[in-house]
Amino acid sequence: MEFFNELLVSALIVIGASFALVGSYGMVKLPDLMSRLHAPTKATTLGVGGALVASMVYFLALNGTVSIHELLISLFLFLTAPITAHFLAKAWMHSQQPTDLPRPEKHDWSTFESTAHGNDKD
Amino acid sequence: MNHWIIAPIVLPAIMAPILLMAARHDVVLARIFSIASSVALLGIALALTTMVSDGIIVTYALGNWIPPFGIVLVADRLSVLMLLLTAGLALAVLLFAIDGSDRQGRHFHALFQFQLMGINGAFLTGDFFNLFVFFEVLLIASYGLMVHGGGAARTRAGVQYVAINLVGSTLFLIAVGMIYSVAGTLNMADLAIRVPKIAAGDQALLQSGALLLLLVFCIKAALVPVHFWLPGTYANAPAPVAALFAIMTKVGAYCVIRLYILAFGADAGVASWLAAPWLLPAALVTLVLGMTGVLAARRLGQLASFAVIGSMGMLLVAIALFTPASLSAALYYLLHSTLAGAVLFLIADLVSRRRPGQDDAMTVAPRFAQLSLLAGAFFIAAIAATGMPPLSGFIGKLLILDAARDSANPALIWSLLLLTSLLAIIGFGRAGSTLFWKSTGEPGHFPAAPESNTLSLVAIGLLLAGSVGLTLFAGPLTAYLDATAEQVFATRQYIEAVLGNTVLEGGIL
Amino acid sequence: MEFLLSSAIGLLTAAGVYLILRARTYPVVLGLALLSYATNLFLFATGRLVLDRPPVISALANGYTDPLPQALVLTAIVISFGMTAVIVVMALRSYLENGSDHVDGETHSEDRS
Amino acid sequence: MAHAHVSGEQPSLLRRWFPHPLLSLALTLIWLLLINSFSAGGLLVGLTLGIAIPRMTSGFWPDRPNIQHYGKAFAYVLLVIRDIVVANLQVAFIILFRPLGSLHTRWVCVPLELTNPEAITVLAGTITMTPGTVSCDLSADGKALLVHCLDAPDAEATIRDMKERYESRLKEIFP
Amino acid sequence: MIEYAILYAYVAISAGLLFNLWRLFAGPSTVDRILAVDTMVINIIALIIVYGIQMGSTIYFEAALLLAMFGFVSTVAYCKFILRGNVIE
Amino acid sequence: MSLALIVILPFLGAILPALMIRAGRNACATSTFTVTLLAFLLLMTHAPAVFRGEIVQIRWEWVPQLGLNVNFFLDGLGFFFAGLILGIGLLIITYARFYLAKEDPMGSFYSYLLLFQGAMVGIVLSDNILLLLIFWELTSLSSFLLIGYWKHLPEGRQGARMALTVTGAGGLSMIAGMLILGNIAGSYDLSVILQHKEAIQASPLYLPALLLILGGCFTKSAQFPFHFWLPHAMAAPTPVSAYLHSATMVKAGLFLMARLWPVLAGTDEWFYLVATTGLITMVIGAWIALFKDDLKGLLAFSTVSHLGLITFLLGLGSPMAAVAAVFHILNHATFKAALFMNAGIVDHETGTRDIRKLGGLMALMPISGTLAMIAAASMAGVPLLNGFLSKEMMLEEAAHTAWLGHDWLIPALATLGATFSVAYSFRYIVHVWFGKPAGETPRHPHDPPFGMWGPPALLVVLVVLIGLFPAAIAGPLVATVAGAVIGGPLPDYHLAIWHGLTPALGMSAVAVVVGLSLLMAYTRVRRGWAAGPHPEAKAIFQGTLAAAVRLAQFITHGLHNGSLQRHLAFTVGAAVVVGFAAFTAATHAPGNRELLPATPVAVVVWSLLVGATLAVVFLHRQRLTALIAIGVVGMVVSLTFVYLSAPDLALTQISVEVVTVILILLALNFLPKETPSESTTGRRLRDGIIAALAGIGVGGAAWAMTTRNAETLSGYYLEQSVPGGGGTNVVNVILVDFRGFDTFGEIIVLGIAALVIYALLDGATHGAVGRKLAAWAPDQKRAADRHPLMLVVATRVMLPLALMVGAFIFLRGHNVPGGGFIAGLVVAIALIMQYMASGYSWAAQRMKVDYHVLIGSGVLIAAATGIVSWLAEHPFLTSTFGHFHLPIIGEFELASAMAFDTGVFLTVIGATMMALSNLSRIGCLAESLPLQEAPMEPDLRNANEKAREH
Ligand code: NA
Ligand code: NA
Repeated sequence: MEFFNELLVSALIVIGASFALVGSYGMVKLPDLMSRLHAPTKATTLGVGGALVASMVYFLALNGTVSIHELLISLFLFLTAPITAHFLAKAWMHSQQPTDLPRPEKHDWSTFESTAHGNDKD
Repeated sequence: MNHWIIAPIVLPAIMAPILLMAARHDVVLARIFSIASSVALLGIALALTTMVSDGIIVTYALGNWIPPFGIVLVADRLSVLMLLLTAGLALAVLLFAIDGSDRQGRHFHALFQFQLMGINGAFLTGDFFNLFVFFEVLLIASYGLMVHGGGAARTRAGVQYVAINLVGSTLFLIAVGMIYSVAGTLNMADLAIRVPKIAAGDQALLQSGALLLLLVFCIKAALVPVHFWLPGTYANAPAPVAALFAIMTKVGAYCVIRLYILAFGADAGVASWLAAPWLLPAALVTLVLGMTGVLAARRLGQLASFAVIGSMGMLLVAIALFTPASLSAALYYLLHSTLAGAVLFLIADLVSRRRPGQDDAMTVAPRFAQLSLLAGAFFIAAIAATGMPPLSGFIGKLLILDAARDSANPALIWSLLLLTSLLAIIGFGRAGSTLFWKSTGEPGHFPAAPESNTLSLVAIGLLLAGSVGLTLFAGPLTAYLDATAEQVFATRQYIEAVLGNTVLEGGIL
Repeated sequence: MEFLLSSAIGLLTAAGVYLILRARTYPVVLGLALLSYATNLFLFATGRLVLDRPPVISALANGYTDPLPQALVLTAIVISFGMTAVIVVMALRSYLENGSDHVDGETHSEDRS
Repeated sequence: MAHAHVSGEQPSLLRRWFPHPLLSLALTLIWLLLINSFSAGGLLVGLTLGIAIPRMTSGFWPDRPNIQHYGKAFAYVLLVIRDIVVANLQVAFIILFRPLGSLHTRWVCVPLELTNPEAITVLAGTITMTPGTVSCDLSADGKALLVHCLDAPDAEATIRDMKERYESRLKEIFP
Repeated sequence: MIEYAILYAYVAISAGLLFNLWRLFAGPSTVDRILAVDTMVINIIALIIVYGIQMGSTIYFEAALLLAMFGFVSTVAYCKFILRGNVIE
Repeated sequence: MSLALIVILPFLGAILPALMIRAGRNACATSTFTVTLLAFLLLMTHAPAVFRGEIVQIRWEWVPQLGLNVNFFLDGLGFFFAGLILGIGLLIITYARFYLAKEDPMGSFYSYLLLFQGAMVGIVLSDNILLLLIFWELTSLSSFLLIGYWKHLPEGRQGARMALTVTGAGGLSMIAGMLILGNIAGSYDLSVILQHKEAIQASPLYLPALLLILGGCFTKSAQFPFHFWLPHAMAAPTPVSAYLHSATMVKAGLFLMARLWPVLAGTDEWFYLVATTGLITMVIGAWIALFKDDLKGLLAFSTVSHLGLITFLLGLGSPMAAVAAVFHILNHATFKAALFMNAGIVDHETGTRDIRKLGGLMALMPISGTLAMIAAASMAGVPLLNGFLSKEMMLEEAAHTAWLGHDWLIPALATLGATFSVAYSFRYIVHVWFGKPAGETPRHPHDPPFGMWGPPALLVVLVVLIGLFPAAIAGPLVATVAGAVIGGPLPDYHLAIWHGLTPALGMSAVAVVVGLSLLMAYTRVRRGWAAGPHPEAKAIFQGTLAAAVRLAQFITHGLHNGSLQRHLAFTVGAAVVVGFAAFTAATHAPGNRELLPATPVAVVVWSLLVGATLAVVFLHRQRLTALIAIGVVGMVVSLTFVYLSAPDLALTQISVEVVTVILILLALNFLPKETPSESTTGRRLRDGIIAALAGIGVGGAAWAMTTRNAETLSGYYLEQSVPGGGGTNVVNVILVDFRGFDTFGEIIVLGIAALVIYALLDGATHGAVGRKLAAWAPDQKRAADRHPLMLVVATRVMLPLALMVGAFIFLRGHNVPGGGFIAGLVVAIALIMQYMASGYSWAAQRMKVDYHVLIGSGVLIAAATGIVSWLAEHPFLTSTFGHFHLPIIGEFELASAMAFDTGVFLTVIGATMMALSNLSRIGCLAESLPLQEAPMEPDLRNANEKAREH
């Protein structure tokens, strides 16, 4: 049982760390920002996820209690990672003004067209 | 348990939030609270003065934790004297401020109370990290007061003031770290008994830490070459704030007195009188540069600023001699120069307000309202500031000259002291002659004084009266200051008061 | 480890000092921020470097690091946070008032010292 | 802190104290897990916070949606976790072994049927967390989602996949 | 066995951090740099968790928790700055 | 008592004229006169005692530690001078009443005059040389006011400042001299000092003391080369000139030399310094006087010359010469004061004082002319007048004095001086009163009212009477005074007109003959004089002063150029110098602590820090990038804290980072986004060197301390934390308990920071800045959506979670990492996220809390926690805690430190929110952004509702 626990924890740690590495490597390897955006937001999410699960299992085995902190961390990461990616993409779109974007039917993308009431100064 | 000692800290610390919450929108109420608090502070300071006047040192262990583990407040003659000076100055300055300048921005009174809290804390604490905290309290409040009312020049000077002081704070922490790393304590009295026992191999860290800390205090005390912040700050700060700042430089001086006699004084072994060889030359240069600035000044505010620098040089010369007599003289001069410096800024402000467009520039301009009155006030203030008889500046100067007699290089000190006095006399003469005499011949009139300023004049009068008082009661005062200086030099008494009388024999550690 | 930390403190100090000597308020603010990292680490280091012995009393612990410097650093962090906030806003106000973020408030200038 | 942002008729006492009973329950649970122990005292504190925090923050979430089918929601979560694991493997493979030139990197525009902001957010989040896709922007009318695909040889298939796999499920969960 | 896994994790995450650092320097756009820092935060969270496992202590987890919460806030703030100049409007 | 009253009366009385002027000019003058008269009469009551040779004394302690006491004594010398001062004062007061014009402010004139009078009396009656110094300087100050009385005239102001500068400088020199003298004698009391002649003259400090004291005397008494200020002081109203510059102030120097004569005189040093100076002054003063066309200029230089004469006599050091000096002081006072008043009359009547414009006035103003003739003749040394007598005595002394072995030198020079003296004195008579009228004078002259000519007449009567009956009239006085000066037995002398055919008579005769010939050949002599160089003292003085001011300005403004870069360079440079110097000066041994190994992870993390730091430095011009890089530094620092057993610090650092970043970004919105490149390479190099040294210093210190062991107080905290503080997290217990007072200060700092920020930003919303702000245009393009939907939704979900975490961190802080500060930041950031997502206005509407109140109550709660301890007779912030057991809930702990931490918590939230929300308010004001009702873009709620409506 103990060996199984150790094995599981080790495997999870190794998997998590590997994904972390791959994510960061992708960030170096991929050619443009939008492609690079895929690497870390996914790989690192699982990377941390792996480590967190490893930690939960480890402390469950060690203390016999479920550690909630890890779950909370995962919760926050899952909540925030898409928003982060979304904002990075928007910031990139705004600063690069790409011309090859597909256009939705009636309106442009929110980054370029406002639906808010009132006008900004610029 | 005597809680009066902490009252000078707690009272303004409570008054400020009350001002924030209750009197934020009602300036009259705020003024009443603020004045009431300052009067109470003065009362408390007087009560404390009588408490310590028989030579006992009263300590206050915060949180009931025995020193050196908890923070301790120490009220001795010296710290209480500083409290008294602060309270008196604050009251006069506040009177001046409530004549209108407190309304030029937000939160003047709350910041003012916090400022007093910080200053009082710095004077009372017996722990040098707690001293850092109070430095920060008084500094950050001073940042707010400094830019009170805003304006291009003032905010610009404000940025500089803040930047310099942040560097100072950084240095403070580094110095504290170095000292703690080898002494292992934060309590000043405890430090004093540990310093002589510190291993030879650790002395470099200890001494460079201690001297960097000295540099920090010297920044506050505007000693050359770390005085550069002062002219711009004082000349651009609102007048009552600049006047209050007269005590801030003294905080630096106080810390030098306290720490470098207690912990790095006679009993410090190889680190004995660590500060002296650095302090004295710097103080002499400061004196010369300050008074040169007085001669060079183009505005009255500038003149006052450089007079403050010069007076700090003079003060630190006396401190740097590190004898009871010189310390007594220094304390007298400290009291004097605080009042004299403060009143100059207030007068400069009244002049400036009456000469729209010219302000306090030393230019010839038509007569302005209350010229003779202000000329008279300036004349008296100038007599005090230049150290001409019969006011306190002269007695202070005599005391310092007298104390310098037995120093290593009396001829140099004497000649610099006297020559710089001449520079000051010429500078003040020039300023007064241009602003108050020349202008009477100029055709035209400035509009009458913009607002009632009875309280401002009362404030100026009070400060000048303070200088007169220092003169008249110079006898009993110097006797008291002699006793104060003796007490500061009797470091065993301080250590025993803080740590109990067993430590000197056996030691806690 | 001690060397890594000391050299890091030294580098942060040097970088901070270099930046506070620039002519615009913004680099000065950044420099002050770097300096405060340096001092916080420095003050922290007065407790010496200790691994996995946090000063939290526990039956399982096999020792504790010096808690006092940590408390001091905490105070220092908070204070430098407040100070940074003030100088940032003051720099902003000065910029709005003077129309320039030169530390001496000048609209165009070279070195002046 | 914030006061309840109440409009319309006076709500019932229960409704006022428990504007979001599920949230209160969830928070209490989280509290118990945070303190890593179960005790009456802990429960009391957790309940207090669980009641107080939603009340204090209700102003910041004026139109909190009601999830209709908790079972479907749970199933959706499991599905997404499974997809995330797969996605990570795929992307890892792409990063490590695929030559860059062979990738079909493209933008796609996913038309939306969802109108609930929370639902759209969940969908966009899901898309970002799953294989090689990142939700980049919403159209100004909220009717389309801009998605960047790392490797999508067939754009239409990708769009169809997203809509069927996630959007249709979300339509059921969020009314 | 766990020790080796942890050692591997350290090496892998460290390598990841170095890649992030490279991206921080190389840019080319500011958004790339933000992305680099954001990824760094994630890697550091992983590092802290692995460290916690190694030390057998949960005392460090709140640090990871706060990093997870606030790394996001910084990133959004940077992006919002690029998008709107005004972070809070 | 009455002795002190003589001094005090004029000071007290000085306020009278200022008050009485409202009752009219006569009342004003009368009050001044009365005060002076009173003092004079008081003095006279002591006359019998003084003439009996008694010394009247009064002693009060003032600053005994310093030896500065209010000691007065009255002997012959003091009596003589005090009588002179008060007596001539009475005449001057009378004269001035008529002299001053209607538009002159008479009140202040008399006030200043009385101040001066008091100071003078103080000098001559002081028995304490420090007290004397005070009065000495007071005469400088009050004469400054009197000379500058006509403040609209540049000559008045310049003259006043010149006098102040010269006599002030002399005063300073004298301070030093007196302090040395007192030190040698062991007392500052004159009566003691005068007993120590041997000790003083034997002291190695005798010469410095002498030089310094003479510096004071010579400047005050206008001795060469300090004589130049006196003529310019003549810009004062004539009564002032007559009083100060003939009778009193200029005699102060002489008085002091006479006063200290018993202990200082009689040495070679004294002789060569004093006698030589006096002789030169006598000759040069007389020579210049001869060519002065201004009546008062002539009299001024004449005064210089006569002061030289007296100085010369005192310098001779012989008792006989001292007697002569005393006698001449008396004589000079009488004729010179009369002449000054006379000159004033001429000026008053004719409107000019220029001798070239005057002439033949005798016919028009016979009384004044007669008085002038007699007084001037006395000045020339014409027999039967008092001036003759003392001059004879001087010449007699000169006749047998050798200078460095040359026995002809002094007699020759003395005769020369006397010759010039005759010449200018007769010029005063001949060129003004006789000859043909020189032309039109501005006014038509006639004799003035009695009030104006009466006082000089009185003096002229004295001139004649003393001249005729010296022994009877002046004899006792001179004897008494000379006795006081000499401080021993008087020499054998006779005050008489005829002493037989003495060398002095011959010299006198030569002087009269040559002097008159000089006057006859005046035009030619004058031409010769005009051809020579005439250094204009005023120009030189003012030029020197201006140069000094320029130099001072060059130094001051060059050094203090307002450059922050310079200030900081000096500050850091000083720290580097002090740090290194102190370190190398003391002993240092390398540490022997066992070091921690540097793990590869640590090296990588270290390289992150190095990389990020370098990025900040090298990319600092791209401001956003630099900020991002700083974020990395902060992260690494947090990680370092985690790694090195400081979880609390890590939590704090992480939270603080976020807030700081947001804050800086909010400010950066308005600031330029890039820093221009404006430093020269040299500058960068200099800064680089300073920076490198600072870095090496701090890093080196860190290395030195981390590599050594030390004993600290920490054991106590670890032991006491649980039993004494009730918490297992020692750092937190230190923060809220052991050193809670630090924390109290710390939250106040934070609160103040928020107030300062509020005040700064509030001030930016109105006035000129407010207008600038309103006209502000963004410098970068804007994305279209302000509140992206996904962010809004995510932050709404996160808010309750984050608050939960905040509560958790707060409650657990006493026992595990956490606490009020971190919790406060967590809550604040959670709230700020709402601001970021949904906008300032929308979020602010939902945050009805006034942050002022939050800060205020936080500080008050913390303070109250401290004060509550007072009730239990414990010091401020004494904590208490207990374990309680309640049914159902079970065992729990309550600590008062928690209440304190609540104060911390509230203050932190309040301060952070106040700072951030006010910054964002500014942004909204600048962009005039409208409030969005349901901020979320795209706004699906609205769209959905609209769709439902249709
Ligand atoms: Na960050
Ligand atoms: Na306690």
